[in-house]
Amino acid sequence: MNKEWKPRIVAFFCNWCTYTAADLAGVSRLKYAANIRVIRLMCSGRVDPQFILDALSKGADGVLIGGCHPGDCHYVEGNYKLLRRFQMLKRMLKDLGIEEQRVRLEWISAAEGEKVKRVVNEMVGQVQKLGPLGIPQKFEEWDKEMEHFATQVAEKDAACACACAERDKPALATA
Amino acid sequence: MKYSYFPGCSLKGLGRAYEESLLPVMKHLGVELQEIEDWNCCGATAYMAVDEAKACVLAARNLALAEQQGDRPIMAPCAACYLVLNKTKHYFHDYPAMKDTIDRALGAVGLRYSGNTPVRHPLDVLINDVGLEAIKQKVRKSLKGLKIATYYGCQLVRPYATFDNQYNPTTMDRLVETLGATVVRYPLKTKCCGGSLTGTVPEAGIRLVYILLNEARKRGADCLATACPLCQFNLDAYHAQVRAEYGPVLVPTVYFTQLMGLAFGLPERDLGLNRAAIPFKWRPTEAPPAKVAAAA
Amino acid sequence: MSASSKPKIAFYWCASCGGCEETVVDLAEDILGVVAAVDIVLWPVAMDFKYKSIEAMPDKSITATLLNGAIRSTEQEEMARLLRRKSQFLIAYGSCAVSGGIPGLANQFPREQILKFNYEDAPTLGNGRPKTRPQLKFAEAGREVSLPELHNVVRSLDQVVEVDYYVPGCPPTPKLTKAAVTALLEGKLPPKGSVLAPDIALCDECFRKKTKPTNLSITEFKRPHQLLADPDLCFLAQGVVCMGPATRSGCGSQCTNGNMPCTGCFGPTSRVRDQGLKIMSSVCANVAPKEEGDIDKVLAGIPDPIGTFYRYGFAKSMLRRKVNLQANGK
Amino acid sequence: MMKQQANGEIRIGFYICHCGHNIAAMVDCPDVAKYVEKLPGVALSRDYKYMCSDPGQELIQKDIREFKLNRVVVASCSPLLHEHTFRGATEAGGLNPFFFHMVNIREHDSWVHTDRKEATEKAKALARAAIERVAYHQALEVKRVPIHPDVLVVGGGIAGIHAAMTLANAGKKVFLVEREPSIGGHMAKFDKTFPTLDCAACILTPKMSAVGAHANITLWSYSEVTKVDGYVGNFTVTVKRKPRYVNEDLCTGCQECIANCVYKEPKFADEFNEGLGKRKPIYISFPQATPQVVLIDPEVCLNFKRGTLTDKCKKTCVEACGEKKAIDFKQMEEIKEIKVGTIIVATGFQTFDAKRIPQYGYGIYPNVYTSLEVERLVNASGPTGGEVMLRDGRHPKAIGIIHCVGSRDKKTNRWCSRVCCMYSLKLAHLLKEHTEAEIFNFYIDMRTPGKSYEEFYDKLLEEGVHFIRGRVGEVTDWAMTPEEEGKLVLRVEDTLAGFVRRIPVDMVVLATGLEPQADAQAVRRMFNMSCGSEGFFLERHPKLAPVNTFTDGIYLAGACQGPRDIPDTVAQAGAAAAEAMVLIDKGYMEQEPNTAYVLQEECSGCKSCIPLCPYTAITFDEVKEKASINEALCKGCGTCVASCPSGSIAQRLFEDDEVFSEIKGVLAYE
Repeated sequence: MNKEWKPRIVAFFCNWCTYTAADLAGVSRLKYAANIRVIRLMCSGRVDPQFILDALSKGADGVLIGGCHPGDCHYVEGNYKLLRRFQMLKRMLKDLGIEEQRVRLEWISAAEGEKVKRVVNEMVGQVQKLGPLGIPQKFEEWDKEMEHFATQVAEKDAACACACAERDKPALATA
Repeated sequence: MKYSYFPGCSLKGLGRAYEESLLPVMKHLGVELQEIEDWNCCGATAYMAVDEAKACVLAARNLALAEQQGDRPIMAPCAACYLVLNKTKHYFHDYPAMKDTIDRALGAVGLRYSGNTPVRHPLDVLINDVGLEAIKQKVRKSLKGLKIATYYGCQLVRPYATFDNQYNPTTMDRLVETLGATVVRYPLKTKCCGGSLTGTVPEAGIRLVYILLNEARKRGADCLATACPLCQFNLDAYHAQVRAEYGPVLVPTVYFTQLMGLAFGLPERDLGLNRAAIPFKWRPTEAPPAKVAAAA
Repeated sequence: MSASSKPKIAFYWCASCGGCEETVVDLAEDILGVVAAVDIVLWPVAMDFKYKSIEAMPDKSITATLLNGAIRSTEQEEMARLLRRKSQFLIAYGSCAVSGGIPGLANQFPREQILKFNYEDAPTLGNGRPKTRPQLKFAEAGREVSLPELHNVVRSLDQVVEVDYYVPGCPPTPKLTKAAVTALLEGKLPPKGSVLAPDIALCDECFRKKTKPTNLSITEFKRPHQLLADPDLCFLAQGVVCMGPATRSGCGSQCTNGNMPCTGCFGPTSRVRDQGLKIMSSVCANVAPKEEGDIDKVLAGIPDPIGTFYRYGFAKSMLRRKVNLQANGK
Repeated sequence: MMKQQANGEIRIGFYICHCGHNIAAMVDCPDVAKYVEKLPGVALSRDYKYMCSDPGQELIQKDIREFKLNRVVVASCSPLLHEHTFRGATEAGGLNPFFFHMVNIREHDSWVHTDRKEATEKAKALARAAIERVAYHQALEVKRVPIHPDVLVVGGGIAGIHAAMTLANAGKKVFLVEREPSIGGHMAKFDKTFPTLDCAACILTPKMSAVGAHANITLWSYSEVTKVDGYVGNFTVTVKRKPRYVNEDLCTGCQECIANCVYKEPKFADEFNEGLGKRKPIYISFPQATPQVVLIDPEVCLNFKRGTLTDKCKKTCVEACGEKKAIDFKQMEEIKEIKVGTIIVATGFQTFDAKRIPQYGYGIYPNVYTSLEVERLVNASGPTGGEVMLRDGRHPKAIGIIHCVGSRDKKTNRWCSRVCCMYSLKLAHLLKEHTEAEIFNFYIDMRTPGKSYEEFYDKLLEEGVHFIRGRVGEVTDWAMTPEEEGKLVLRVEDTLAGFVRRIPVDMVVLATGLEPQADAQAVRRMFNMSCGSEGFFLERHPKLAPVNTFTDGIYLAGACQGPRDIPDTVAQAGAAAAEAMVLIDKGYMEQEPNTAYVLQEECSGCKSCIPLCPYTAITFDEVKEKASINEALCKGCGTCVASCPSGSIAQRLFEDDEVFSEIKGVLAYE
């Protein structure tokens, strides 16, 4: 891990409460860590668990989800639907060896610009402590065990001058 | 109900009457007090002013000992102890630097303070844990006819109003009313008793004492009830000086626990009433009104 | 075997249970048609062939290889690469080759732990006899024999070499297999990379579909052994996790017909990137409670989410493996 | 992927806005533009001072034509602010407006970060995400929702009254729902109004009766909204009409019944007079009450026993009513359901409960009053007929007015209630006028912004009212000198003189602040609005959308949105009415085309999505055996999309591909 490393946090904010709260934080000129990248969705109910793990597998060190407080969802109950998924996802992440603090769900109302600041800073702090998650790098490391044959084959191919080198390269990414 | 009991220096010295009345009353109510072993100075008064950190460490040691000796809330009857212990608890949470100091100091003697154990005042315990109903049940000799000015002093509700209103505390009022007494409206409930000024700058201190006593008298109080040893001392010990300065105002000052003892019909000699300079002569009628009603 | 003009077909198995081989046999008399139509140049489970003779074949000289099983050892990897080179079409055959399958669940554990358990700690190991592990190399009288080494990571075929087509299922049905082979022989193949099964979820062909309520709200989960399942009622309506809604059809819904819930062996549709997460998202959103504590109580009815939602797809899931495992077996 | 290819060659135009210094000061805009230029699909990349300005928008249009752009990305402020602006520009340039995507690098970046390098990196990452995303954008049609022409106004204070009148005069049908027996709200209780000192009744009551009489206004007083369903243009509202035990249509307001009640004398605390006066069990809140209909308080009426009918009373009121037969002891609560297209929430405020500050002695000393009580006390139609007589019967010689009671105070309410300084001046003037007493104002700061407000302050100074700058510590009857005996003593640090003073007075007036109604949270939920941290309803934008809420078709008027005086309230009420009319007269509202849709071929009909939709927009097509979404009902939350186990539901503007590409984008930048 290089000293320059800074956590990257991908955030999914609901349009009505948390995204607006983040706007409010801006209008109020509150200052918080720059490591967060907000993606706007209409409702936290739109947060597909695939989004969260996709972000992690593409190099995010943490994921923050922001929705309206229970009972306040602009779409009545979207946040409850998310909460139910999230409770199970937390267990799965544990089984998958990912620290709890890396994925966080917060209810932040349109008025809580302060909370956006607090939560983001807290989370960046926690993830900074945990260090990089670096899943893409892990994929590469894991696949090193195939280099041996990969190179052998490459040599063979070079020998038989057949244009198969390209296709025989191990497929790294998960589809 | 079990509590770690932190008496502090006053209750073993000048304020002995407080302890003498507190213990039997609590026992009578089934409240178990386990005196903290090897407790030390709470860190109050001058020390706080001289070196806050050291004062907090002193207090923290008591807190740590209490935790070590059993997972019970702490009862601190002396207003000063109550405040310093609470203050230390707050500082421990609010100021990381202070927490480090405390951790290091305690660590050196193999102690640890979690920062969780609550610090409670007897009034808090009586109102919120024991409950006025239970207390009412224990009243044998109603204090009917006794007019009381309840005096809380400065430290019970300031700066941390944990169990009562900061500007107009009422726990003691409700308590003595439960005993049958009447509370006179006393706007000086939380004014200064003179504190250590009575000793250092008498002309200021004595005046404050006079104001408190005189206002109580004007409002027809038979006595002042207090929950702090220093208040009790100031209001009880300086009548001579007050007389010299402003003329006599002979209002006795008692601990609320002594009033409870009387109402519960506990033996007087156990209530330390004899220790006051200005004796509290009023006594409840023998026959409890309840019995009369029953007879009729 | 005389060199003939017939298309050459190879069957090979890697980390698999052999069930896929069974399906080929299950083609029953149809297999004769196949045998008649092709030259089988490799089928270790049925006939004797030599590695050398495959290696000797010119590249791309095998029309198609149906490879089943996950890639989990050096030997399997080597064979996969060899067959890739020798075949025009490499077909991932069966859940293990397609998405790692059951062996893929090993990606939850470090290799060391697996070996230790299997060769030392497993209660079924012979009593008394020394619990030894196979050595990778053994030399005697100047001759050295070596054994394939177990990889740290279990992989689907396409995580090792490029794959042309996928035939999912644990095992694939004879019907799908025949369809695939026929399409192959008749050259009527869909675009490269396709999964040769319908791109619509199982419910579409499940007879219980009509019994699924439109107001599903799950208050308790049960595992198949915890109830006498209603033979007609949708499993989710009975609180049993059924992967059907997140799993390709094409199996003829054999499990639900047999009064067992779908466990997802046909994998996700083309529109889903992670089958396990999608079914989880759906099933969990449909639980009744709203308070964290109550939600957890209900979800506790699914004690092993990874094994439940990722039974066949863990190796191909977004994270592929328990991420805090090292690359070095620890 | 497929979709993207289907979109043909992608030619993106990228624009990064300096927003003067707002963005440029913290983000290196040219550098970002340079970075984006090299990204796949980007045909051109510019930085510009003010993208939202006309030249900025024309630039986009020109480029679309010249450079054959088919996608536009603008990195500037929040989409909640200017997305529609740039969509407009994109459309004007000849593209479908939804080929546009916006990047928020102001509220979410330049304004909240302090390290220029990091902020610039972040801007690049966010821009990259948009570039990746926009390639997947589809041409979309905006959905039009018809607007029901009727309007609901909730709350009959001056705000609700003015909004209702404005709309009614414009020919709109209005339902005005008021919780109390009469409309008028707080203003009806006031004596005079600052700074002009014209009497509140004189200017309000004509408006009130006009409301009562207006053909376009259905006035439901003594009623409460209990349920709100639907959405902009098409709300279904349930209103509970509490029983008055008097038939509104039959009662003429002659008040014979009151005169003839078995209670000869008024006996019960009178709400309208803040409990200073008394009323009978059958009463009318105040002389000019609208509607002019009496009501019976079943809690105290002899014919009831604590609310339940007993028929024990002689019912002299019924006799008095005679032929009119207006009194109906059996009257039941009534539930009404109405359809409206827009709603104006004007539920007002409540005054701070002075008991919460015990050191000011309200409730302890009888001669401590709240400002609202004094309004009644000096009011000619008040309980004392305008004679300022203390609770103990005396007339005050000295009066202390304490400002900021429950305002500008960390322990109670932090905000300034805006009206207290001015109404304290007003009360000081009136009290002086009525009593010639010495008047002391205790203030933190005098806040008199507003037309001829400062002048009013000067006037008071000339009138010889005392102003002491300092927050009063306590009000006590503890006398230190004979002069103080029997008086209320205010202890205060005079921060101008620099010492603590004790000022003895006969009467203390607490200028209590304004705070949200006790049930503001419940109301907020019912109308699906947001509240600010202090609990007042939250406007959509503090400057650009001050009367809009985050829910389309619901508007705010008056002090329910924050403390304000009568002129501001009336102005705001007019604005809210205008906003409602914009929709009504347009006849329809354009809605984000972000609805979800089922991929018909792919859906397996597993029904998992159906119970997830709070709007029952998803139904099961028994014939096709597939789910189908009624896009008229869909609000576009996307919950079903995230939950479809076979990925067979998609959401416009938030397609899976679009979100995944954003994720890829924000993480791509090193």
